[in-house]
Amino acid sequence: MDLAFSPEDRAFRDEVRDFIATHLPADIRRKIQAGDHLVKDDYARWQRILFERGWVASGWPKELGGTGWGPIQRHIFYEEIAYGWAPRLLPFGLHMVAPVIIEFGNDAQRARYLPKIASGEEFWCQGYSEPGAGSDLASLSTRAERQGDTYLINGTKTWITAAQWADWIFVLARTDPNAKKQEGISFILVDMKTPGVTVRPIETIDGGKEINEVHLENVVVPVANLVGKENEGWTCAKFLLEHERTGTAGIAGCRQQLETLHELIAHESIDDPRLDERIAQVEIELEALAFTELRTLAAESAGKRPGPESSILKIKGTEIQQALSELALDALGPYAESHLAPKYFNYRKTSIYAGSNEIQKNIIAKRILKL
Amino acid sequence: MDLAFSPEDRAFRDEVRDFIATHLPADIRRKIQAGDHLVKDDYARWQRILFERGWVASGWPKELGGTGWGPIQRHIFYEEIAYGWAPRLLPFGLHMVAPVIIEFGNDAQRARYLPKIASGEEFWCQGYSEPGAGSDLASLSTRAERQGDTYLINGTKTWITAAQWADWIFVLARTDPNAKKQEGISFILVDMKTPGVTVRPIETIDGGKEINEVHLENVVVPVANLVGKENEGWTCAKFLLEHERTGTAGIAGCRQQLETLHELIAHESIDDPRLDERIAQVEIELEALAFTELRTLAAESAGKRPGPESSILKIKGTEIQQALSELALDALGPYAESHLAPKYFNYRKTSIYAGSNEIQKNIIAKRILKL
Amino acid sequence: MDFTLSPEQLLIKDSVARFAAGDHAGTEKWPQFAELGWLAIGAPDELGGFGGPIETLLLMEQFGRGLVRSPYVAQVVLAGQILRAAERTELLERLVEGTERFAVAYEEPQARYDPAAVKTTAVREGEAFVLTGTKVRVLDASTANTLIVSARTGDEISLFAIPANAPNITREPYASEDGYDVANLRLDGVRVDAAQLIGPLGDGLALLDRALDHATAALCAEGLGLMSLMLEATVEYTKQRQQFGVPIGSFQALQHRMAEMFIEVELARSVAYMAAMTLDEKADDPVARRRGVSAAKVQMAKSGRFVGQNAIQLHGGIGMSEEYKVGHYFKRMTMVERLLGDGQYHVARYIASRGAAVTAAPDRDPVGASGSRAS
Amino acid sequence: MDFTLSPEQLLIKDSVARFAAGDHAGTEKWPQFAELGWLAIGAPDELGGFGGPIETLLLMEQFGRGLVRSPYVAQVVLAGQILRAAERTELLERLVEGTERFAVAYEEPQARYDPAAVKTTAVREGEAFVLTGTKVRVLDASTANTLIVSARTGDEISLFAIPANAPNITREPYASEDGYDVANLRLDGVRVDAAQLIGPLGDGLALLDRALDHATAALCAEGLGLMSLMLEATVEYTKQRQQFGVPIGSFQALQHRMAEMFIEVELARSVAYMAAMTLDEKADDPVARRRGVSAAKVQMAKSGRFVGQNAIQLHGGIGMSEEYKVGHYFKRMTMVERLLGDGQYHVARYIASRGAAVTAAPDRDPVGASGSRAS
Repeated sequence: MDLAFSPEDRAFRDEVRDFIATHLPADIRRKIQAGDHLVKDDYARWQRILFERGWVASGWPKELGGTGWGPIQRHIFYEEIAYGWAPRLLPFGLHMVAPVIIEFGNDAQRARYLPKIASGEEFWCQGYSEPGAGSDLASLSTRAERQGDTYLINGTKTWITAAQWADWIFVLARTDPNAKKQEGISFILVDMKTPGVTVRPIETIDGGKEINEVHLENVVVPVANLVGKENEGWTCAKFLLEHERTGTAGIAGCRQQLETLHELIAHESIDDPRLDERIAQVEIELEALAFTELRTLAAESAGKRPGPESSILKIKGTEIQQALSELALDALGPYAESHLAPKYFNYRKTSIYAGSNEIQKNIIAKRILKL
Repeated sequence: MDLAFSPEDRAFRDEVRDFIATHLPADIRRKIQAGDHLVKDDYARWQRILFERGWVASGWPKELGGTGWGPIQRHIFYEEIAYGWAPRLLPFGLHMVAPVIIEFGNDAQRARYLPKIASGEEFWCQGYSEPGAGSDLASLSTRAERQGDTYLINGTKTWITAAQWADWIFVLARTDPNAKKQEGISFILVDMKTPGVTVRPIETIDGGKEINEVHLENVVVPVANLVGKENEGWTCAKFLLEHERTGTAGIAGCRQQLETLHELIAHESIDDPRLDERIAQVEIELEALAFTELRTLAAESAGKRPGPESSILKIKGTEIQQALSELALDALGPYAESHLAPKYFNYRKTSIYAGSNEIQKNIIAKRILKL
Repeated sequence: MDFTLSPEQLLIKDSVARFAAGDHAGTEKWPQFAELGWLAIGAPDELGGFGGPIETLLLMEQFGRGLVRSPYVAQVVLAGQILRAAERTELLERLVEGTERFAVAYEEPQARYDPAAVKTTAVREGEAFVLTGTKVRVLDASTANTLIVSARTGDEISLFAIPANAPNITREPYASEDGYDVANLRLDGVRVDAAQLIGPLGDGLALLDRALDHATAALCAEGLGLMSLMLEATVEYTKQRQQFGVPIGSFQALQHRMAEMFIEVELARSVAYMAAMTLDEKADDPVARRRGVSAAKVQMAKSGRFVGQNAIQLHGGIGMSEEYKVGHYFKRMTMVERLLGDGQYHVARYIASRGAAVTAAPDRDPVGASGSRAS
Repeated sequence: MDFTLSPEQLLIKDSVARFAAGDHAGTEKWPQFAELGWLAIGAPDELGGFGGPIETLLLMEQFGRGLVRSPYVAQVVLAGQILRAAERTELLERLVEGTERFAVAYEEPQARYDPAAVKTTAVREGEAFVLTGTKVRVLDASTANTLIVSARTGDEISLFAIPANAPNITREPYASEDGYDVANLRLDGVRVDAAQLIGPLGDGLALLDRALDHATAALCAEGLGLMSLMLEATVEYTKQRQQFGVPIGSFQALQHRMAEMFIEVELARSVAYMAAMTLDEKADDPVARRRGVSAAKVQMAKSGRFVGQNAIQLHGGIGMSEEYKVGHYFKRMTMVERLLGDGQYHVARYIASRGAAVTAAPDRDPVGASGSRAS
């Protein structure tokens, strides 16, 4: 048993850290440190830099431009991204549609889409949630009618991050209205410039405007844009969700929040043992969770498929993010409204999206405890 | 709107307070203040004293010896009992079986049982829970076979407080095995001296021995001991549970706990703002609950039947009792084991018995929120 | 003991409820409030005043339910109670008529809600005082004609009424998260004469402390209204919202969460009444008043956070959307939770005010004075 | 990074698991432990010692799962680590052989867990010391042949090995809630010579602090075992226990509770390992050691309380019964939660030990040193 990182991993960490320190554009770092919203170009510039270094396509097969990282290296990379105040890589292309195209697509599709996803030349967004659906994805009602060698798509997708920047959207649509729930769904790629595609921003309570609704009205798409077999899109969706749910607990981000919190307290010279205790409790839970994530990574490296344990990371990770945003609010008291309240509001979403924490508890009960 | 007690109520309160101060035997008060276990004679002596004062049969009709108190006077009386370090009146006769006999029994039964229940000459215990049942009372399996003018009873009842002292037990038994669940149950009174009745104490994790299992093996009981109609005992049971669940939140008891806690902290000269805050939070919640109880009492006095709102009192009342026993443990830290741990263990039961807090939440969801 | 409302109280409750249920967005309804007599609640009879803390509660609870964005608390309760206790009838009259607007400027940078933490000075110069200092988060400052400012006169604190357009005052207005009108003020040697003193010299803190308790109780009532509506909206939503072929309100885990929300709302209701009763019946007992009101705000903050967060959670994505009402209630609740002192501030104030109040002390009333025994 | 056990570690784990699963009630199994070599864990090679904190964790976790009532922590870990660090090989050898039993007497009335709060004095008289004072809640005092007592030598604290039967020592043994052998000690002028010093004069606190961290980590492992078994028992029980015609484990509210219990057990598992790793890899860094171990105990206390209380709740009445196992696990968990310092004590110790440790400081290891970044 050995919990220290290997010398190779340490070397890799230092390499990533130095690269970020030397290559991240200063204006972008400043924006993130100040908590400002980023624009598309910020993400694009940074992805381009990482792309040229060969550091974007983690999890892809090496022959398709993948980084060839193991779980621990991937973990180190994303932690350093956060510690270095660098923008995250938008996952919708790189870590959502790309794995699906790699797993279920054909060579033509791999050749057409993957390079531009990697380089950031084309931005993507997800099109699975619907106003009616939510955590119950399979109950989607968007239709795709086969008409010769095209599909006619009608429907509405919602809670779509970065749709306003996207060149492409991947859509789950019902191609067989008579089949039952999970069956009769297909996974289709849609060019956002296609006539009939409109994007409407949904303002969130924190004043954010990154979430959108995408309307598809008589959108005509070539059958060539179908990924995998017709009516078997649910397989792609399940695969994609597994991928999304084995996401990180956002430990690095929480540590940044915690650091900011400690700085705030020092700066406002707040001296309150009750607050110190609450912060320490969250800090300790964060360390316990960080260690839990390392345990799952070690298991993955030992070949174990990421399993329902990732639900722990989702639940506790989001609970800790929310607890920290509350602590910041409480620490600053009267001075918090202006700049911290929006963050507190915004973080309420973390326990809702990517499989609400209630859904995650169902998963633990059913798949781990076998209840 | 007026939340102060009426002059009459205040006068009544002072009368009760003075009576307890002057009539409660000193040795009993000392035992309770010291947290010692009481023996049967302690309860009997005290009930006798209150009986002679005409203060035991609250909730009974006046003509049967009832006190004729309204909800607020009843509340005041039980609060003062607690404040005065007096023993509670054991409810199994006075407030469980008696109301059932009054509501469903015949005149002979009223004449036979009620006077001795009031005087405390005969002690009772409840016989509804069974090893198999729990919160799902109706799933009981104790059988009572009609044989001419007697019943032959076989079965086991459990979680029975004070059975070791009881002269009588009221038993829910299945008189029609073919009827479905709630039907075919009868409410039967059994003399504990009847051959075939054995009492086995169940030791609880706090070292207590007040809980028992009662075995009924070929117990022969005259049909005259049937209360209400045969196979309609479930009506009695529901009536009885309603009575039990509209119990008080135990505000007075919590205030005593809180007082003891403050004394402990002063005595050990513990100075910890984190602890002070936790105590204040519970204290405030206790006041909020006390006021909530007053609101329901006012509603009752205004003629409203006690309803599912009483579930709030059960849930929060027990949560506060448990929180206070935890606070005492935490306040005393290393010195707590010996005398406070048992209390902490013992109080875990409060969220389980009399309709577990989970059941109470079901009641709120279904009957108040109509979910 | 009796919780039933008098015919007059029912009348207010219903008329306010009707108003709050209607369209009251945007435009200022102040003249209408004056007409309806709502600005006269708590005012003395000679000004046509009526009612007190209970009537304020009834009104604010409905304002909460309707998410009415109004300066009512800052004007009628905070400023109103100061003017009433200081017997400045001529000013109070203009407030009741709705012809004059006031803003109470008491909080300072780093004061952390504490009205006693005053650095602003009022230096005597002959018959006049000269005020210098900074005030933050002053409610309604940009619409007020008159500012009521706390300042140090020697060791003590006094209050002064100053025309908002007086020289040497700079206002930096901004909108709070929930769209209320707030401003920071800078006073650089503002000259006032002794007649502008509100209440006797040095009585400022007592006046403020009392009026702030009235305003805090009113906020608790608003919080109650916000919470009860959030609960109802959540119950309704989960009944109609289908997931996996059934309404999500049929899932026991969510049912229990809503049961817990219901309990919190009922506790919040109790403390809102407790606070109002305390102001009514403990007007002459500042310790009991502080204890009762701070206890109420502590419970309100705790319950409000729980109810608000879970209302969003159970609504799911739509709860996060600016287009749907529950998010706005949640934001306002978050502000109400901290306005005039958050839970941490008031629990400390509550503990400090315990003083001699013994738990289960024999002769307390059920109202107010937490840690007391019913009597 | 690698969590897989070595063959040797698997061997211990399995043999201890077999023992813990068997009948080990009542009678003392010490000689058997010696035979199996369990008393040699953490001892130096020349004593046939092997393993360290990880092996201790593997053993104690199984002891927890089997509710093994044993003085292992007090003997092998607490006393053992003191003797090892003080290089008292001759004493340690007798401990490893199982021929001698030790009791570490460090806590005093009002010390509230703090080993530095020592009033007991050791006054020098020529070559000898004379000890006077009171020690409380000394584990295994009544079975010990040798007492290791902390006492003030001037400003510093030193440790002394004293035969349990030495004159002027009075023992008041009693059983703790969970049936462990505990005693209070009174020393009235107990004479010892300088040879009985354990470690250099004045090094007592450092020796104690380190050994207590080892013992605390071992308790965390026991807590992990207790918790994981309580969870399994609860899941099993709710699967077979029928209510309203279905197993109660099918109720979503209970399923979510058990999911939360599972999460707490996993966090507890993580901190138990974190503590062991810290002792392994931060042996030379007392600050990181204190931080890591105190963090672990804080989490253990919180998780243990949640899991224990809900194990009882979900078992219902039977959980309260002395005849059913889960109640005994709950009681032991409650003791483990506070033994050698409860959550309040350790969170304060954790905060105090933060010192320079910056959150996200660049070059920390994943193990120990909470608030550190993986490296």
